[in-house]
Amino acid sequence: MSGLVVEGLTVRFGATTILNALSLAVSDGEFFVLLGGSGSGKTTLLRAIAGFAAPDAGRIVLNGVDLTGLPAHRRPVNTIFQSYALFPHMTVAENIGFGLRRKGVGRAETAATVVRMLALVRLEGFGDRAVQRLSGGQQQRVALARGLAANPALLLLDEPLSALDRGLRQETRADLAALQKRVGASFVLVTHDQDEALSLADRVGVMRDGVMVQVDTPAMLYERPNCRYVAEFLGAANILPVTVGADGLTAQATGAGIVAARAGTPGPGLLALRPERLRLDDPNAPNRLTGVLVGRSYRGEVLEQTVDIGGGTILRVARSLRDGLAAVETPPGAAVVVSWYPDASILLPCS
Amino acid sequence: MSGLVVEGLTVRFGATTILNALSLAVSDGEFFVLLGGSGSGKTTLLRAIAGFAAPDAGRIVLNGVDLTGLPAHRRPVNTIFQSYALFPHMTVAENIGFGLRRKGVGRAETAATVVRMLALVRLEGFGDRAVQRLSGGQQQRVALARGLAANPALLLLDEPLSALDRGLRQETRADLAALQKRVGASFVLVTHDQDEALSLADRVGVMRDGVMVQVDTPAMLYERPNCRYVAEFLGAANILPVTVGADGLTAQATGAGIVAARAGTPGPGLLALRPERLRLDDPNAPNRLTGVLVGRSYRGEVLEQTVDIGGGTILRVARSLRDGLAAVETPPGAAVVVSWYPDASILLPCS
Amino acid sequence: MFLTTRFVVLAVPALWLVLFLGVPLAIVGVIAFAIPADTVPPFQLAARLDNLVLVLTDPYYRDALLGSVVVASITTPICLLLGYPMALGLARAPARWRNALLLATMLPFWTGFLMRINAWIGLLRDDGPIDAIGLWLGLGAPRLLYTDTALYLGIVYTYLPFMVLPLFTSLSRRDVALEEAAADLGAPPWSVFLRVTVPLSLPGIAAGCMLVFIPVIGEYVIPELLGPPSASLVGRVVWGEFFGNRDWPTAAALALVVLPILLAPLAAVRLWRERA
Amino acid sequence: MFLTTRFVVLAVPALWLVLFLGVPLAIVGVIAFAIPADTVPPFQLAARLDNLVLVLTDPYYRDALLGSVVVASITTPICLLLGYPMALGLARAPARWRNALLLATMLPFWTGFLMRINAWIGLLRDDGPIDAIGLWLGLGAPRLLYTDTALYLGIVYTYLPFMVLPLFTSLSRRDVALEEAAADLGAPPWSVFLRVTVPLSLPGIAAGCMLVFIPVIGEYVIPELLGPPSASLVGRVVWGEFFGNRDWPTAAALALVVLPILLAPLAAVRLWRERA
Repeated sequence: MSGLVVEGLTVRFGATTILNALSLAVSDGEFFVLLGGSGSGKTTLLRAIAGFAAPDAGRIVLNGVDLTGLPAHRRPVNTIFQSYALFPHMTVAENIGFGLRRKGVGRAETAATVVRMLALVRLEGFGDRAVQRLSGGQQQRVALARGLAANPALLLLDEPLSALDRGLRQETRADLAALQKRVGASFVLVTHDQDEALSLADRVGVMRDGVMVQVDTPAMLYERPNCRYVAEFLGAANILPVTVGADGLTAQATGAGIVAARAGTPGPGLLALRPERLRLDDPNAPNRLTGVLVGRSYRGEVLEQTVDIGGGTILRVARSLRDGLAAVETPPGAAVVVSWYPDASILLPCS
Repeated sequence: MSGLVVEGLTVRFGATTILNALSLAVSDGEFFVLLGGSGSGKTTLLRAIAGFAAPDAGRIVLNGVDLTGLPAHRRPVNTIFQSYALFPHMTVAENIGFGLRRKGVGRAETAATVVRMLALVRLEGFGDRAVQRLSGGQQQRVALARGLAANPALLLLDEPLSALDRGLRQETRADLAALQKRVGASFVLVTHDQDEALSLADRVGVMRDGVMVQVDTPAMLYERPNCRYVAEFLGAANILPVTVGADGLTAQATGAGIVAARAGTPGPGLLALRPERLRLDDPNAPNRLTGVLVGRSYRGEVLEQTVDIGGGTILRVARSLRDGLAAVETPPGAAVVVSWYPDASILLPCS
Repeated sequence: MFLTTRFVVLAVPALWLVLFLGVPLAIVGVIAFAIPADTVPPFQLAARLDNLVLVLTDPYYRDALLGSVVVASITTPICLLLGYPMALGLARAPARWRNALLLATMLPFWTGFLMRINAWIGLLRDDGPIDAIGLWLGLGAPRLLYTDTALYLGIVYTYLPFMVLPLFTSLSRRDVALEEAAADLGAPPWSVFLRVTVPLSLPGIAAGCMLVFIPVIGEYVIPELLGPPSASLVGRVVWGEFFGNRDWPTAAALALVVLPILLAPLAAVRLWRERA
Repeated sequence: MFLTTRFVVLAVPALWLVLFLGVPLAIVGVIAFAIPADTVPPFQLAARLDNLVLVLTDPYYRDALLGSVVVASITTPICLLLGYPMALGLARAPARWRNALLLATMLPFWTGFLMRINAWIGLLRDDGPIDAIGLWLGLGAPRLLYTDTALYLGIVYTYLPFMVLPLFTSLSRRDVALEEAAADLGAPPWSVFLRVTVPLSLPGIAAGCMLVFIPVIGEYVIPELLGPPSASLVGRVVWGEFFGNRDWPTAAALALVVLPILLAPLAAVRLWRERA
């Protein structure tokens, strides 16, 4: 089978189970993102694939070859470390050529490949520079060039953008996506940043406590999370306890009927509502809850307003400021109607 | 004069000028945020006010009292450190009471104040805990309680939320704003996070290279930045070189006429356009540029599309996904018209 | 590879400990129960307690043990009082100078121990420079050589670096923000020092005190060269029994009795750390 | 408060340096140009170069200088080869054990220097344990005491900790991610060691080599107690001139000549660091 297959991978450190019988398949040429909070085991999974964490059970297979027992230096997999881990006692070219030389590639061929890799990451002519003299963004690109130089079947990236400034991070994100399509290798990238995961990935795997919670495309994960954890981890979510009946949903706090685009299993459930899909001004939306405007938080492109709908429930409603702040007229304390369309109702199982 | 007044403050470390004749006034009870990148001098300004950085010139006056020559322990100013700097060899109560005891307040009165402060930060009953046993969020609240215990006229906060997780950070942000209104002290908070600055501040001061670039309310800063630096530091901005004529603006790249709500001084200038104020679907907006859709980046609540309008210029257009991703129909490669209303045209001086 | 690394990690220091600590200790333990004899080596293996009983009951040995504990208990706090400001001064130096300053501080202690002790003999000897200064000041010649004062001077001078080094390590790792926080909350400099700097350097203080106390208990060269002939300290007595009287079993028994004295402070510190 | 702190920061080590390095150096400098005399102290102040010329031209002194350099140049790399795996083992130990292991490693070196040298004498002496083992193995008695082998053994044994300590400091600060990156790029363990671990610990290697080389140049006790009587090393000669012949000016001149030999490697390392 082509691509990466992880089967029932378990990793323990002492008494703690870091990865718990985790399985995963990444296709050839796919950009796969592992998303999770600290302690979710995402970095350990990456290290197990690279050969730096020994699994207690399970297998790691790449393009049909079982890697599980191989030491790190024998795996056709390269890693971009979070700190980049560039060798400070070598030049840029020596760093990029390090892996090729160790694999027995000759000097001339290595030099030619280094030139090609430098062009790939737009660092032409930087070969003789000392690594420490480079900016953070340049170091990141050298790390990419070094990781890709030996043409690995799989590139592992451990939070490769986290050390960059916000502005540079967004720019580099676009470059990274383009680079992946160009070289055609599978990328597995670890991050805790949901924006990064949504904008980069072909598919995202959300991890929690050593278990894969949901694997899906960015849009499916955001619009159809399969549990409360995913709904709240990716973006903001208002959570309302509801009762699913034969004829539809009922909000437990207010008894109001709610229409959803998709049916759920009868019984208690949770309704997740994305703040940007709630409106304060739409008379046509079928789902309606009355409340009082209690607060606002300005974020420049978005104004987040909070509405108390009674029963101790506060809803967050996000309004894109596409016409500027002056276009928002509702004063705090005003009575408002929060409304939304059926396809914005996300029904989740309880807890 | 009531409040904090900083006049012509200059701080040098060796040959480097960190703060360059900086002046600033913060009113009594105001929540003021200092926003800037690393190296902008914002933390040094905070440390100079607290008494940890000796100014080479200038004055710091608080409620009419000149603090400039006073050592840190004599200033009626308290600081929340970025690392919290809680004393690890003391309990929560001893940490909170430390300042009061040093100021000669008796044991009984200190204990009573500590109980009051614990209630203020919702940590009732945590007084006897060891500081290291607390979670990050709890430590942050102990630091706040300790800083506020002696009832300072001015509280300085050095990136107080940066050590917290994203979810906790947003929650704590709301708590912090509410706390400030309750205690009524002036807060001066340093951050590099624009969202934090916009949502917390009564006013924001944007710093760069030791100089105050613009001081204004969040909405004014975002919608009427006074220079390119502020426009790009707060939120995303498309920048177009324009020529300001007697009868209006002309885009230098395409020659198209552009309408702005406010007039500028004739000559060359820069036009800043916020991505969320550009539309691809509005036939009524008077400013129109034709282009080709070249890319898209999904962020869950927002879809960012990039449009090539020719002359090497790529515009970023952000569309709020209030109806979900399915509502967006324009395919990549399509010819589109980017349009916007005159009040979305932000005219800036060159460079 | 994982097994190998772990094995090496444990094997290297373990071997080392066995070779340089375990083996000598075991030898001392065996000899302490042997019978002195005029053979080579000068003992016959046995399992009698006589040597230990003698060492614990004879006033000569008891006084030597007590004398060593007294000297160590006096010199350790003196070293602490002198070493703390030195270590703090070093730790507060700018980072790029710190190592150079540390090297410079330790350099004089580094070589020629006997040479330096001889310099002290030269300074302290009757009618030497110190006596001359005393006379010149009209205070009379203090005649310090071969007195307890000279003994204490020599020991403090020799063991000061053992105090400074761990204190410096501890103080240079201290979080300056904590001291700033204390000042920010209204604590004047002396209060910051007493309430924050000192309590947080307690591990360094404990390490430094042990590093001085333990070797001073066993010290025998300085008392010999600088101290009064009457000062019977345990290191000197062990040395004398071993090389002078060739009574190895008594020397070994004394060494064995000293061991708990050396381990007591180590155990106390460990207990105190675990409680905190 | 800022002025005070800065002042203290500079004053404490400066005073220290002047007191314990500057003053002795100045005294040595002055005496090196004086005339030997039968007075107390045994010299008359002067400004003659005779002592320096003698020390640099007389084969007795020249050979002593050369001999010391040879001994230091041989023992330093031996210490490096033995100390590196020890330091690496310590540095790779889990963080919570590391300090305890370091203490345990250094403990044997800590006290009773002369006692330990005497133990070596006991081990190496004619018909001692080592000779007995040699005979038992049928190799003949090596009779090592008072040979060059014993001299090198004693020096390596004594100075090993000076090598281990800076190597350990350097290696325990190393970035493990760099070694992982090298393995990730296909370097087998030995290649990781040679191409990443060793090059990045060069500052520690340099510091350790200096910390061994410099004091070994001045060493005089070990050659005296373990080495052959013929080994005329510079430390021993200085000691002999100073205490034996009471020829202070010649001793001081020798010490002054040794100084550039000690400073040369320091300067070389500094130069090399600045280029990098």
